[in-house]
Amino acid sequence: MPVVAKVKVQLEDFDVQAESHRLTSGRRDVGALVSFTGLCRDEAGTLTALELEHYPGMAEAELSRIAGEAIERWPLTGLTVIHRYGKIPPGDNIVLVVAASSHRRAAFEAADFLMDYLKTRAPFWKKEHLVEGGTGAWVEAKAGDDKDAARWT
Amino acid sequence: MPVVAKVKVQLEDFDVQAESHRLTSGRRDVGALVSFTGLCRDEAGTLTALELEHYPGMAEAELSRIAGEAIERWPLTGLTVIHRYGKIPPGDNIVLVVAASSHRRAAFEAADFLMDYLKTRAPFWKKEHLVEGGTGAWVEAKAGDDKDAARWT
Amino acid sequence: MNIRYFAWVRERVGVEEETIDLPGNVKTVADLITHLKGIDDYHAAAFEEEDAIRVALDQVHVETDEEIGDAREAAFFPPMTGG
Amino acid sequence: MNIRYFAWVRERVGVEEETIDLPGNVKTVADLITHLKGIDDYHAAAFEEEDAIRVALDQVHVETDEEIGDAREAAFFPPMTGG
Repeated sequence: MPVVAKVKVQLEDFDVQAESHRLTSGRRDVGALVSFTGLCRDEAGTLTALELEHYPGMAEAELSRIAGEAIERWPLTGLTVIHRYGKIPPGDNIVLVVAASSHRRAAFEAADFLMDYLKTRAPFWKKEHLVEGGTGAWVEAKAGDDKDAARWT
Repeated sequence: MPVVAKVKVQLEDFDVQAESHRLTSGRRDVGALVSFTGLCRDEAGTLTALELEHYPGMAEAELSRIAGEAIERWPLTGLTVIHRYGKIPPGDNIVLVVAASSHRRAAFEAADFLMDYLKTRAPFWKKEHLVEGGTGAWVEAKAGDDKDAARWT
Repeated sequence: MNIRYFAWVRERVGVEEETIDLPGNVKTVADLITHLKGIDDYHAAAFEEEDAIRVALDQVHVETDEEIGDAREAAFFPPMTGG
Repeated sequence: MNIRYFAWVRERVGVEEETIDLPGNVKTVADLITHLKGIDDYHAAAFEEEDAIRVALDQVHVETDEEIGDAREAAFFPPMTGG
């Protein structure tokens, strides 16, 4: 049976445990589960939050396209991608990828690929909200992100 | 402050959620959390369980050495390794690695490295318990595991 | 045609979304950008750093030499920073 | 010296652990294996495929050319299959 990824774009937090359980429960063919959680980071202590703007419709569509490509490239038994939008304070979750497979290499590579592609292709943008004085700058894309994505081509 | 890995060798199951939470809770410097869960797999439907034998003392020591090497090689903010022993039925958890870092590449690579090294260096051995008739063969090491481990040297 | 803007492109243009009539000489995304820049100073400022703008037609990434064809929606935005 | 066996090496030898006195000519792990093989048929069978045996001295992996030195415990086992 072909694997269909679960893709969600949502305001509320996600439950890593529940999402992992959904991909393994009642199965005997999952040998490896890799989950990636991306969190809002603020080492300098200058942020009250990152505000994530997204392109409704295209965000879901593009994440589904990337997830579909992962499913074509690796023998996965399950795949889940959840990306939040809205105001997210430091320490809170932003994005979740869970990849399940019989073998660990496939699960690792699929999750890694998904994050690299998501970074450069999924229509989300981060704006800083500052401790001192309202909104700050839009977070700039990093050249390293394009390089990371290019590893898979 | 230098990061010290949490390493456990235990009979009981682990709680991925609790272990993840321990590495992120109350912090603002964790941008990426990668968790790997290895499960008992049985696609053929011939197993009642895998029995994991280990070398008490050396298992903990060797996992700590591998975890220490990961901490030296990647800028991690936290690292947890838990390996179970005893009889583990298909679908149940065997091993957990959780790597936290400011950046996703470090978290992915450290978790991947840890699993590769653990497979070839941590003193655990799997024996099959069969649906039809008692104990079966010892699981054989795969040449691919040595190849995977050699990627990091 | 429905035009959408996101992030700082949206802030510079000053609207999230607008509907425009495409003149007959607008065939490609690049033509559309040239047309949009002529609307007013806000649009001109938004598209000033043209290399920094990404485009989607009907919610699929395209390059600026893409023909607009039957697309009903074009979106303009900076390089993405999700994840 | 304390000797420990794991997995199928343990099953073939028939004990998990034993204490042996090292003869003076046993300097390296390879010497120790030769000595152990001479104990009885079970030990001989356990070490038959010598290339398939891994060794730890005081809970640290070593090669068979390693000097035993002051090590108090040697362990013999097949390639590991954890994870």
